[in-house]
Amino acid sequence: MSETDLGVWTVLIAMLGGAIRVSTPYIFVSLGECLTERSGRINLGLEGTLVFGAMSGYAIAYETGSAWAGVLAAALAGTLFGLFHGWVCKLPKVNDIAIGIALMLLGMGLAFFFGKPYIQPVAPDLPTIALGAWSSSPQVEAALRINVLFVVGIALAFFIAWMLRSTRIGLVIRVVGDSADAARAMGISVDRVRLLATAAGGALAGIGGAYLSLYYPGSWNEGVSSGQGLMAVALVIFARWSPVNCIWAALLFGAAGALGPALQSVGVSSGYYLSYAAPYVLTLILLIATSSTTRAVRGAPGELSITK
Amino acid sequence: MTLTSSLNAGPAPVAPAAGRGRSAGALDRRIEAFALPLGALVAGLAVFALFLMMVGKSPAEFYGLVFKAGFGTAFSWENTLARASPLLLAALCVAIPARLGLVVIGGEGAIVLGGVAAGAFGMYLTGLGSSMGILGMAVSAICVGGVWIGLVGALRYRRGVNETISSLLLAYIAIALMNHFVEGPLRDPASLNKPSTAPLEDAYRIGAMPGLDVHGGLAVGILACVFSWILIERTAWGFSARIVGGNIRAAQIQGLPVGWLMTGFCALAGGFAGLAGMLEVAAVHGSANGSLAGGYGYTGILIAFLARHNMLAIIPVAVLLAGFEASSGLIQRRMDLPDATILVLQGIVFISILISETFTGRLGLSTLWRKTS
Amino acid sequence: YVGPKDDFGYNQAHAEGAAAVKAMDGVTVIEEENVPETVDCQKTMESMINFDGATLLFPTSFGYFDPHILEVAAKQPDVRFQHAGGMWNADKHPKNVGSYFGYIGMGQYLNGIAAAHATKTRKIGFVAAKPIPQVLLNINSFLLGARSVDPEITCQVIFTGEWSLAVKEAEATNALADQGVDVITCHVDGPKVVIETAAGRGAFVCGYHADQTSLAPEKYLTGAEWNWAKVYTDMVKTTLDGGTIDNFVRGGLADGFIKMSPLGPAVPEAGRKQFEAVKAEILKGGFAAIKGPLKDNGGKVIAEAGQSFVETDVALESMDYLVEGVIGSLS
Amino acid sequence: MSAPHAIGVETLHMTKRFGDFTALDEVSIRIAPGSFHALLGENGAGKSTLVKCMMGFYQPTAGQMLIDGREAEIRNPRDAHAAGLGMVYQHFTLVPSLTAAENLVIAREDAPAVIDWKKEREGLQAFVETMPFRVALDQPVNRLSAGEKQKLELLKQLYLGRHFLILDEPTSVLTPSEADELLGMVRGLTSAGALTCLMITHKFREVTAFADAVSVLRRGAHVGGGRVGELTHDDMAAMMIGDKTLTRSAARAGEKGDVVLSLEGISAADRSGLKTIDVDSLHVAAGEVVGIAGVSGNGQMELMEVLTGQRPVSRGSVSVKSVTFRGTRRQARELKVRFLPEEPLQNACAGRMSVAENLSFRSYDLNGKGTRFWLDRAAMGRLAVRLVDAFKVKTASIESPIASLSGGNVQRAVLARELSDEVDLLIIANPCFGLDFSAVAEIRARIMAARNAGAAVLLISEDLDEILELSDRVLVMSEGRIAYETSIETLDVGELGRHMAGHA
Ligand SMILES: Nc1ncnc2c1ncn2[C@@H]1O[C@H](COP(=O)(O)OP(=O)(O)OP(=O)(O)O)[C@@H](O)[C@H]1O
Ligand SMILES: Nc1ncnc2c1ncn2[C@@H]1O[C@H](COP(=O)(O)OP(=O)(O)OP(=O)(O)O)[C@@H](O)[C@H]1O
Ligand SMILES: [Mg+2]
Ligand SMILES: [Mg+2]
Repeated sequence: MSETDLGVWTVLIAMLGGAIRVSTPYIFVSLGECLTERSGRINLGLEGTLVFGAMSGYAIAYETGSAWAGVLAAALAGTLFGLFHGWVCKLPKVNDIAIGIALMLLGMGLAFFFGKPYIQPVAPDLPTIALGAWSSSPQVEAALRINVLFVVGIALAFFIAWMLRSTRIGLVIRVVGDSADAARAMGISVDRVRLLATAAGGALAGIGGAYLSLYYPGSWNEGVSSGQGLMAVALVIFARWSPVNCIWAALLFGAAGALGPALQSVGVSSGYYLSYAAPYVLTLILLIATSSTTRAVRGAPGELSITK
Repeated sequence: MTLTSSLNAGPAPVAPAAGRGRSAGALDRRIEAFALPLGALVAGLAVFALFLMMVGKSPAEFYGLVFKAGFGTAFSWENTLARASPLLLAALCVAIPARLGLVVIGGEGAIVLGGVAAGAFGMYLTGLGSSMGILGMAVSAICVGGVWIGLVGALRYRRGVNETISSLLLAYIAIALMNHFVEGPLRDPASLNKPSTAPLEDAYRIGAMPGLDVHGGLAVGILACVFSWILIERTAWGFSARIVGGNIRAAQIQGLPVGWLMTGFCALAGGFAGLAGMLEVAAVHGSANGSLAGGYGYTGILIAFLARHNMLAIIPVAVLLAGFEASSGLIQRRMDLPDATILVLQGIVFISILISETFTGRLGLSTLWRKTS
Repeated sequence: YVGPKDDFGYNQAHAEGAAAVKAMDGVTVIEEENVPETVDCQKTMESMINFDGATLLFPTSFGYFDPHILEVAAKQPDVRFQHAGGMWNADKHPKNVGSYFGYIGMGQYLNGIAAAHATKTRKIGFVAAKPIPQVLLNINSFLLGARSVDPEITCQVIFTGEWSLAVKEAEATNALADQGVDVITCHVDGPKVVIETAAGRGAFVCGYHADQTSLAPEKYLTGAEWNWAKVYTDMVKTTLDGGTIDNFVRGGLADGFIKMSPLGPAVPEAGRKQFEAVKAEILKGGFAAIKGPLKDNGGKVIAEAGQSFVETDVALESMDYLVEGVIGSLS
Repeated sequence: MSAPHAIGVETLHMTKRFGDFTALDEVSIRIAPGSFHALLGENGAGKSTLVKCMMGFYQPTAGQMLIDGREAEIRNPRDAHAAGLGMVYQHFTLVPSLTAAENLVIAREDAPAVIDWKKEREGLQAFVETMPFRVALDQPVNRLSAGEKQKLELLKQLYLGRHFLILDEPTSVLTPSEADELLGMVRGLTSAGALTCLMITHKFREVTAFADAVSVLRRGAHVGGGRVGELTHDDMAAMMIGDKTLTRSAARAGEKGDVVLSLEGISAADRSGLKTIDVDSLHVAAGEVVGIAGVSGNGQMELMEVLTGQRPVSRGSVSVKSVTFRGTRRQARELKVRFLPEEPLQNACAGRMSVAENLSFRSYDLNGKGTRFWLDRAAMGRLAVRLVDAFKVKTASIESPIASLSGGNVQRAVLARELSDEVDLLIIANPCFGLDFSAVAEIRARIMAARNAGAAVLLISEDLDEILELSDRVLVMSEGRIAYETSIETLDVGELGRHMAGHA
C-alpha cells in the first residue's frame, strides 16, 4: 500500500515541479495576450513571436555571454512583432485573427531562417532561486528550484492586475477594450493604445520565448516550442481575462502537461500519448463548460472580435 | 462600409439606374477580386526580394530557381501537382467554414484521423476488391473527419465555444489519438522501426493518373473544389450558408436552421480533410502512420486565406504554393539558404494579401470605368 | 535529413559523414535538411536526380524507406539508393537499393557499463522517443551493460512519443531525476536537451548519436556515436572505383561503423578498466548482449539458458520487449 | 477651478466637404451664453457634422468659430475641452464594464497616473453632494438603467468643468418623465448661468418645453431659426423639410379579426443569465396593432428573440394561428409571419452581401410553389429591381453591398423584402430609430397599411409617440414582465410613463 502512496506523492510532486517549470512561458504569453485582448485586439501570432523570441534570445545570450541580454533582445524582438501586428490591424477591414496566423508563420520562418547557426552553440542559462533548500527530499528541492523569470511572471501578473485597476494607463486600456466609441469620445487614440498594448503583449511573449531557449528546456532548436504561444491564447479565455487567473490557468496547464512523464516514471506507461494530450483535453472541457450562447462571456472585453 | 466611388460621383443615382449600375458594380467587384490579390502577391514577392538582398542573396536567382523547380519542366510540374493534391482538400477545410464566418484552423486533426480511419478500414476489411475497398476507405475517412470538424461547428452553435480555439485543441488531441492508434491498437507488428497500420493490399492503393506521374488525389481535390464552389455559389443551401456567414442574426430571423448549417458545412469541410488523409494513406504511404501529420492542414489555412475563401481560386493558389514548396530543395542546395526560406516567403505573401483587404472598394475602379466608357 | 543537420544527434552524425565525403576528390555532395517522411521525400530525391544529376543517394531517415525509396528506386533504376536502417530484403526489394546500419546497441551496452560505475542510486534512466526495435535494443543493451556490473540496477524508461520535441524531452528527464535516477541516456534525434537538463539536475549522462562531451564536460561519461564518415567514404570509394556496394551492409565497433566518445572524468578507474576490456572483447566480434537466461519485464522468457543473440543477429532488428529490470511498458 | 460661468459660441460660415459632397454649407449660428438652444434638421442634414466640427472631431473646410466672442482655433477634441466645450453623444459613451466612479475619473484630462481610489472617491462624493441629483458611483455602468446612464453622462460633463454642453439626441432612449427630469435639470443649470446648452433633437415637444431658441439645418445649409416662443411646430417642420410633402398614414380601417399570435406562460433567461423574462399572456389579433412600450433593456430584445426562435424558452410556448411556432423558415412562410428587427443592418441584413442578395433572403429558395435547389440569379436580379423601384430604395446599384446604403435606405430595403407579399403577422422592433420624420412617416404608413389589410402587428418600440400613433392596444414592458395594458381609447400618458419607469 505504501508503495502506491509513494507513487501518488511522486506524481503530485512531479506535477508541481512540472507546473512551475513548464508554466513560465504560458504565464508570460498569456499575460501579454491578456493585455492585448483587454485593449480589444486579439493576437494569435504570439506563437511566432515566442519562437522568434526564443531564437533571438538564445543568439544574443550566446554572442554576449549574458543570459539577461538575451532576455532583453527577445523582449525587443517581441515588441517589434507586436508593433507590426498592431500597425497592420489598425488598417480598416483587416482581420486580426488572420493576421495573427500569418505573423505566426512569418515569426517561425524568420526564427528558423536566422536560427540555423545557433542550434549547436551553448548559451548561458538564466539563474535560479533555490526555494526548496529546506527540504531533504531532492524531488521537492528540484521542484522548488525556481527560475527568476517565474517569479517575475507572478509579480507581473499582480502588477498588471493592479495597473488595470488603479492607474490611468490601465483604465485607458480597459476603456479602449470595452468601447472604442467611448474612448474616441474621450479623445483617446484607440489605435495607439491598441498598438502599444499589442507591442507590450509581444514583448512579454518574446520573454516567454527566451525562457524556453535560455532556461527550460534551455536550448534553441526548431522544436523548442510545441504550440505554447497558441495555447496561451486559449488560456486567456478561460482565465476570463484576469491576469491573476492567467497564473492559475498556466500552472494548471503546466501540471497537466507534466502528468504524462510523471505517470510513466512511476510505471504507468500505457497509452502515454493519451496522457500527453491531457492538457488539451482539460482545456477543451473547461472551455466548453464555461461558454454559453445565451449569455455574454463574463469578463470579456466588449470590443474583442472572438467573443462578439 | 465605405463607398467612396459613389460619393465621388456626386449624389447616388436613384433606382432606375439599376440596370446600368448593376453591370458597373458587378464588373468593379470582379476586377477587384482579381487585381487586389494579384497586386498583393506581387508586392509580397517584392518585399521578399528585398529581404533576400538584405541577406546577400540574389532575388533573380531565387525566383529563377523557384520557376525552374516549380514549373520549369515536366518533372517540376509533377512535383508541384503531387504536393498540391492534399493542399486542395486541406484548404477546403478552412474555406468552407469561413464562408459561414467560422475561422477553423484545425484541419490537420481531421486529416490525420481520416488517414487512421482509412488505414484501419484497409486493415480489417480486406478483399473487397479495388473499387469497394477504396470507396469504403474514403467513406470511413470522410465520416471520421466530418465528425471531428462537425463537432467544432456544433460546439460553436450549441455552446458558443470559439471555433478557432476548439479546432486547434481538437487537432492536438487528434494527433495524439493517431499516434496512440498506430503505435498501439492498430499497429502492425511487422512495421518495425516505423509503427504503422498493416500495409494496404494492392487493390486498395490509388495509383498515378494516366500520362502523369501524379496520383489520382489531384483529380479528387480539383473535383472537390469545383463541387464546393457550385454548392456555395449556385445552390440555395450554399446561399443559406453565406447568409449565416454574412450575419448570423439575419439568418436566424430568416428562420434558417443555423445550427444544422454550421454543423453540416463544418462536417463537409472536415470530410474533405479526412479524404485528404485517406488519399495520403491510399496513394502515398500505403498505411497509416505518424507521417500523416505532415502540416498540410496548416498550409491549407494559408491557401484558403490567399484564395479569399473562393473555392475555385484555391486551385491556382494551391498550385502556386506547392510550386514554392517544390522549389525549397533546389534553393537549399543551390543557394545555400535554409529550408525556412520558403516559410518566410509564405509569411510575407500571406501578410501582404491580408493587408490588401484594406483596399477593397477603394480602388476607385467604377469612376475609372465610367470615365473610359 | 529528416531534421536540422546540426542537431547534436542523428542528423548531425550523418552530416559529419557527408562532410567527410565532400572532402574527397571528384565527388559533389548535395544535402537537404528537414525533409518530412511524406511525398516530399520522394520528390526531393527525384529532384536531386533530375536537377543535380545525383547518382548515389543516402536518404537517412528510417521512414524514408517504405514506400518512398522503394517507389523512386523503381522509377530510377540507374541511381543507387543507400538507406540508413531499412531492412533490405533480396526477395522483395529492387537491386539498386541497399541498406546499411550499425550495431549501436553495443555502444549502449558500453554506456551501460560506464553508467553502472557512476550510479549511486542504482537507478539509471533512458529517455526514448518511440517503442520501436532499434530503440528497444538500445534500452535493453544499456541495462544489460549496467547489469553486467551490478545485477541490482534498474533502468527507468520514458517515451516522449516524438523524435524531436524539446519540452517533452526535458520533462521526461526531470521526471527521471525526480525518481532518483542518476545516470541518463537517451534515444531521440537531438540529445542536446536531455544531456543539458540531466546534467543540470546533477545526473551523469551517456551520449548518443554524436559526441556531446562539450555540453556537459563534468557529467559526461561516454557516448555511443555513429561513425558515418568511414562508412560513407568507403561506399563512395567503392562506387568511384566502379564497384557495387553490397545491398545489405552492417557493421559494429569492429568495422568502424560506431565508436565511443572518450570516457569522461567521472568514470572511476575500475569502470575504465572494465569498459576497455569489454570494448576489446566486442572488437573481436561475435559478442552477445542478449543471452540467456533472460526474461522480459513481464516475466516472459526471451532466451533460455545458453541461447544467445550475437550483435549481428537479424532477429534483434525486430525486438519487441523490454528486458527484466527495465521499468516501463510498450503500449 | 474658476467660478462656473456659461460661455457663448458662434460659428461663422462653417463649411465641410467630404470629397465632392458638401455636408455643411456656410453655416453661421450664434448660441448665446446661458441659453438652451435646439438644433433641428432631417437625417443627414448636417447636424452631427456641425457639432463635430465645433468639437474638433472634424476640421471644417472653411469657416471659423468664436468662443465668448473671441476667435478660437479648435484642432482636436482636446482643444475643445480646454475651452470648456463638452458633448454628450447620441449613443452612450460610458464604458459599460467600468464603474461610474472609474468612468468619471478616467474622463478627466488630468487623471493621475496612479489613482488613489480612497482620495478620488472622497472627492467624487463631495462633488456629487453639490449636484441636484444622485447616481450610484460603485455600480458598473452596464447595471444602470438608460435614464441613470444619461444622468451620469450629464454629471460627467459637469464634473469635467464644461460650460458649453452639446447634447446629440439625449432623450431618444428615455421615458417621457425621465426626459423631462433630465432636460429640466439642464434647464435649471442654464437658467442659473452655469451652462450653455446646444441640443440636437427630433422632438418638437422638447423644444417647446425647454429650449429658448432654435436653428434649423437643411441639406447642410442654415435655413432659419428664432426664439422658441415665436415659432409653431408647423413653422419648424416647414423649415426642416422645405417644400417636400409628407406621406400621411392611412386612417385606421377594418375590423379586428381572429387571434393570430398568442404567447402563454413564457419564461426565458435574459442576456445576463441572471434574470428571466416572463410573459404570462399576450395575444394579437388580425387587423390590430399591439404596441409594447418600455425603456430599453427591460426585456424587449429578449422577447423579440423568443418570438423569432433565437432564444430558448424554459417554459411556455408561442403559437401562431393555434400552431406552435418555432421560428423555422418553413413555418414563417406557411403562417406568413414576418419580422422587422431593430437596427436592420445589424439584425436583418448581411452587410457585405449585395442589395440584390439581401432582397432575396425571403425567396431565394422558392420556386413557384415548392423549394428550389439551384439559385436563379436572374430572377433575384429582377426581384431586386422591382423592390428597389417600389420602395424607392436609394442605391448606386443593386450589386452594391447593402452596408453602403444610408440607414433609412437599409430600413426601406428590409421593409421591401418583408412586406412585399401577403403578411398575416408582422413583428416589428423600433422601426424608425434614428430616422427623420419624412422617412418615419413613410414607414409608419406602410405598417398601418399592412394592419388595414388584415395583418396582426406586434410593435415593440421605445418611442412612445410611435406607439401612440400606431397602436390599437398598448402594453408596457418593465423588468421582463408585461406590467400594464390599456386600449388606445382609455390611455393615460402619465399612467403609462409611471409603469414604464417601473414605479407603479
Ligand atoms: N465622414 C463622412 N464622410 C462622408 N460623408 C459624411 C461623413 N459624415 C457625414 N457624412 C455625410 O454628411 C451628411 C450630414 O451628416 P450628419 O451626420 O451631420 O447628419 P445629421 O443631421 O446629424 O443626421 P442624423 O439626424 O441622422 O443624425 C450626411 O449625408 C452624411 O452622409
Ligand atoms: N464615413 C462615411 N464614409 C463614406 N460614406 C459615408 C460615410 N458615412 C456615410 N456615408 C454615405 O453617405 C450617405 C448617407 O449616409 P447616412 O447614413 O448619414 O444617411 P442619412 O442622411 O442618415 O440617410 P437616412 O435618412 O436614409 O438614414 C450614404 O450613401 C452613406 O454610404
Ligand atoms: Mg442617418
Ligand atoms: Mg446625427
